Amino acid sequence: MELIPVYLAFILILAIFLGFELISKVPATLHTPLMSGANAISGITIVGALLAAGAGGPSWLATLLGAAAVFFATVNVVGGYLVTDRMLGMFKKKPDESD
Amino acid sequence: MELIPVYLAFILILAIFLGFELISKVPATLHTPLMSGANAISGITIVGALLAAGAGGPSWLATLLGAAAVFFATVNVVGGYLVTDRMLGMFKKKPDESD
Amino acid sequence: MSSLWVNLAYIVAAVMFIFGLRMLGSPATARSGNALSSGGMFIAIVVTLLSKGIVEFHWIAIAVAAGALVGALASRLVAMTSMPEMVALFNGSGGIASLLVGWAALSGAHAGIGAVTAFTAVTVFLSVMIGGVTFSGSIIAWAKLADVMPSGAVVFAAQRLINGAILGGLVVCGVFFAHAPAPDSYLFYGILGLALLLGIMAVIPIGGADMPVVISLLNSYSGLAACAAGFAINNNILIVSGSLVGAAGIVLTNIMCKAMNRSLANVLFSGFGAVKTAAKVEGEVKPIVAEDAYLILEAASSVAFVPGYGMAVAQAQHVVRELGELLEANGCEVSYAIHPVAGRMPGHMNVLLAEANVPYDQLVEAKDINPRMPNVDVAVVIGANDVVNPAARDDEASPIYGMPIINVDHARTAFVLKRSMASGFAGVDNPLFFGTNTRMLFGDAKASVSALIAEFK
Amino acid sequence: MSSLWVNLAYIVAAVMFIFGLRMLGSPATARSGNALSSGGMFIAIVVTLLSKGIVEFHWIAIAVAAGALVGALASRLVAMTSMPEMVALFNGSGGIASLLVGWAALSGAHAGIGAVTAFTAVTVFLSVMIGGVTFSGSIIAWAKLADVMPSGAVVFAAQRLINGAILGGLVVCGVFFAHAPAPDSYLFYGILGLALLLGIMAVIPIGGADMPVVISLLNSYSGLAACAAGFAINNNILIVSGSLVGAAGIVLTNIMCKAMNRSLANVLFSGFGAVKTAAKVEGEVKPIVAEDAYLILEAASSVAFVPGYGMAVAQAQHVVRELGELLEANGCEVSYAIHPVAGRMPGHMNVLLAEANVPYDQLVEAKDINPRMPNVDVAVVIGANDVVNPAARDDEASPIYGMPIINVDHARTAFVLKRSMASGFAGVDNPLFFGTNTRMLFGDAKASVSALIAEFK
Ligand SMILES: NC(=O)c1ccc[n+]([C@@H]2O[C@H](COP(=O)([O-])OP(=O)(O)OC[C@H]3O[C@@H](n4cnc5c(N)ncnc54)[C@H](OP(=O)(O)O)[C@@H]3O)[C@@H](O)[C@H]2O)c1
Ligand SMILES: NC(=O)c1ccc[n+]([C@@H]2O[C@H](COP(=O)([O-])OP(=O)(O)OC[C@H]3O[C@@H](n4cnc5c(N)ncnc54)[C@H](OP(=O)(O)O)[C@@H]3O)[C@@H](O)[C@H]2O)c1
Repeated sequence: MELIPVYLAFILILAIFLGFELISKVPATLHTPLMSGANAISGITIVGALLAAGAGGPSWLATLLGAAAVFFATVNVVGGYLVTDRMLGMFKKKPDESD
Repeated sequence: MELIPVYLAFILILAIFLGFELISKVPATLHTPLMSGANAISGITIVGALLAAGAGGPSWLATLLGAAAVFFATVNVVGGYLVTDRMLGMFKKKPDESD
Repeated sequence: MSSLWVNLAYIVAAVMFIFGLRMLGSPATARSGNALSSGGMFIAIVVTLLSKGIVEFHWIAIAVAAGALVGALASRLVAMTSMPEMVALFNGSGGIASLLVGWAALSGAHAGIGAVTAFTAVTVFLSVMIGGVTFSGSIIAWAKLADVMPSGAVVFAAQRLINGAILGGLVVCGVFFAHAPAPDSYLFYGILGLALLLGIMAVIPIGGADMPVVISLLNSYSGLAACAAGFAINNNILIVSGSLVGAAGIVLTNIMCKAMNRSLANVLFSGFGAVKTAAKVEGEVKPIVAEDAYLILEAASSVAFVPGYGMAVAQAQHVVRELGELLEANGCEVSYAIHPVAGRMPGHMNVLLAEANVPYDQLVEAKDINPRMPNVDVAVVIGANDVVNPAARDDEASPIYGMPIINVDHARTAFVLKRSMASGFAGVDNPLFFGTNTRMLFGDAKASVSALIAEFK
Repeated sequence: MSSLWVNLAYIVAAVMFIFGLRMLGSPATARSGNALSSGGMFIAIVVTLLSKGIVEFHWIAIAVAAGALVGALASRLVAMTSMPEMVALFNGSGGIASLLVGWAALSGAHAGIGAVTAFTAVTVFLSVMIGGVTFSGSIIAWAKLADVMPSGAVVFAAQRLINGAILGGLVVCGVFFAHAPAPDSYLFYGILGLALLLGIMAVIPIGGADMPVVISLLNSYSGLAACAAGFAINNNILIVSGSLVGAAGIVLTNIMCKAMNRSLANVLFSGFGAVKTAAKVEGEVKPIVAEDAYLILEAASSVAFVPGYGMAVAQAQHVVRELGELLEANGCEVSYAIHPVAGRMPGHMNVLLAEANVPYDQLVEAKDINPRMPNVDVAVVIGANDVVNPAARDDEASPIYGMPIINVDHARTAFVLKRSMASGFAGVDNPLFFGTNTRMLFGDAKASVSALIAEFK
């Protein structure tokens, strides 16, 4: 049990390195959608928010805070992915001469 | 406790992805040293070997097997790093005109 | 679902995020990458809802429905030119969500177990602090970008001293809090308040045009906040995704700073743009009218458009594309030279031109177009200023000296479309406007380009 | 040391491996990267020794001393041309070490707890199986490379059937073993034996020149074996490093297969090189002697050396560098065109030329030299064959059709230095030798180059 934070730390470090490698490859063209796409991923706090809001524990405050967190995280997730998709939908290759 | 394999699996997956990203960036020039350098890292089994050899548990077989594993892993580690170093020591930029 | 299965599903979600980010690396796969990443998010949400931890769905349903509605509407209605503001706001929601999760974890743990461990306390502290700074900082960034508050840098005496004191106060509160964690303690409210204050104070001294850097950095923080929340509730997927986002934000921040040739410290602390430098350029300005500009363009065999922030302001991207097509039909070779920090966000111009259906293989990066510039007949600068300022290349005394630029002054002729002789974001004069090959086409960019199109027809 | 500290130190070691691999990405930092990575290994070993788990140092000391001695001697004494063999052997030691760790974990757990869990049994099975295949496969690869056994592909009827049966037997044994794991069961010995057998059987049908692909794949397996061992003993650092190595091996394998335009399945199962194809090329061969070759080289203003496996065999790298320098002193522009699969290992030529002190910025990749080839006065092919075979480009019927080559037939003149008209590894005839611009300089590469040098002096 005492070791769980260590496992988490390992995961943290590996993910950070992986993030660096992945992002440094993205070309400048895509930096705005990348920014909003990454922002949407940061909405993953919704998982924590759901767990807090749905725990149904003795603390009504926790439930309330959790529900508020769910609301904000959902805005971030839904808005972030949709806006990124909208931007990316505009990126097109030169259409074929045929059309 | 039941979750420890899950943490390990997370670590595994992240490390694999990270490995892919890191290695695909290495230029062809360095592929031979890369191969032997990676090979040296695979000698990390020495850690497992040490734990097996030094446990001093009730099984003399485990100790013996562990000691043999330590021997082979050490060959891999020491030989791998030294040979990689030797190769890399030969890579030189064009020397300045001054010498 | 048992927590083993939940966690295995989290691994799948994490892999989908990773592949999604990878696929964002090329315009051809980026959209499916984003879809994949949203699929990962969907999986993560669904398995969390199915997990044993969740017994009450009442509040969740309401909150999710409301949040999804707000998010969807906002993302549909926003104009492409207001992307930076939108991202700032989304970022702020992410920040406050982390703050609330930390807070909820604290009161939940307190009510449930009675005593909160020091480890939980530290992670709660981190997620509240980082979440709070991200939230209030993003709100200020949004306000500056949307001109709700003056977009200039607000600098005053002892500013850094005060910010240092706030940060110090936060740390002190954090240490005491870790020793006696309780959700209703004054210490906790102190942390909450100080974190929000720090976010505000840290962003007001930064000029409006540096906001993209700030947003990207805050985005990185919101990832770190998610990480901290993940440690607080022992959750892998929060940690993995949070670190991916954290790293992404830092890489982007770094890229922007490099493209402006400034250090991150300079962006964050210098109050750049607050003080105008005195260096004035003298010379003769040669204006041109649309009719004459048309004659030159009509005869040109290669034209490079250089868009900047003014194109976004004027919303001129559609007419620019139209003009580009007319020129191509006229047998002219057309390219779009994109500077990495043109506009107010990294890749801002790319998004606008993509919106206007300019194929992305016609866009050229600064370092690729510069060697070809001497062979370009006409470089048409559309509302760009700092990114084409030769002083950045030639004048060591200039505050933007060292920033790589697009060398439009090396083209045979340069047209500059802007409304006045006003300077750009950096507040420095632009010798380009006085160059012998330069012609100024004054007026709103959209109006000027439309006038050129009218000539062609 | 408590296991918390040990694990934190493992994180440090993992970070050092990661940075080390990153730094291997550029020749300028590669050597320090390797040193960093070895530092990580050192830390991992030391903290393991200090951990509570280790109480007996007797055997460890002996084994480490012996292993270090063998490893150090081997690495100092091996000739650069025998690198592939060396790597194969080291790889084999890594494999058998994993096998032994799995075995030891099994008997240790058995003796300690009495009953072994199914999870441990599965991971033990994996580490023994993968370790065994890696070990015996590497030994065969070494034997083929070192010509201890015939290097050709050994193909016989029902080969795949037999290999499939062995693999099936392994899986069956594994399943039963997981249900009743015990170190002294026949099942375990069965697994051991079958794994070793599988390694042998899988590698004998592969031709000698495909060994680098095999070694790289086995290297990847040795990483996976370390991973499996890590799961068996719950150890993070084994898992992280094992996966890094596993990924590295697969990436390299993939790069080699692409450079040969063959699929991995084709390399592993086709017995390539065992059957010579009949396609014969007819034509006139124009030999040349060193004196005449000297006159042409003396007049050339640009020369490209194209080394291949023959340069390694002849150990001609030093004289080649000397000739290059003489040409440069003569005012000629000299470059070295390196094909990715020239020689018998990826990057083989780079290592040899580096040994001979050729600066790495003079080395040019195939795709960069090809467009310049028509302006090259003389292309000097030194013991290369397949990698300069125009049939790969032009003749759809050729077994190597589609493999990218260096277009020496596009150079103004091509000299081919080899001992005979024999074909290269792929066993196909080379139309280059009959080209109108081609001159054959027969003889051992080292002798021929030395003769040219003698002319220059
Ligand atoms: N993109 C990023 O990620 C980023 C991040 C941080 C900082 N920045 C900074 O932002 C600046 C970007 O440079 P830039 O060249 O794109 O923009 P800029 O230097 O800010 O100049 C924009 C120009 O557009 C003109 N303009 C404004 N509205 C217009 C309209 N409706 N029609 C025509 N012209 C109009 C303005 O002149 P008039 O008022 O005379 O019309 C102004 O000179 C750089 O200094 C960069 O360092 C960018
Ligand atoms: N590099 C890798 O990673 C890798 C991996 C897998 C497979 N392969 C395969 O290996 C082959 C490599 O091509 P390659 O062009 O480098 O070599 P090659 O096609 O094997 O040809 C080598 C040539 O060198 C000549 N040679 C041998 N000893 C010599 C000596 N002492 N002096 C002068 N010449 C000598 C031989 O001709 P004589 O006998 O007439 O002298 C032979 O034709 C390719 O088919 C590739 O697919 C490479």
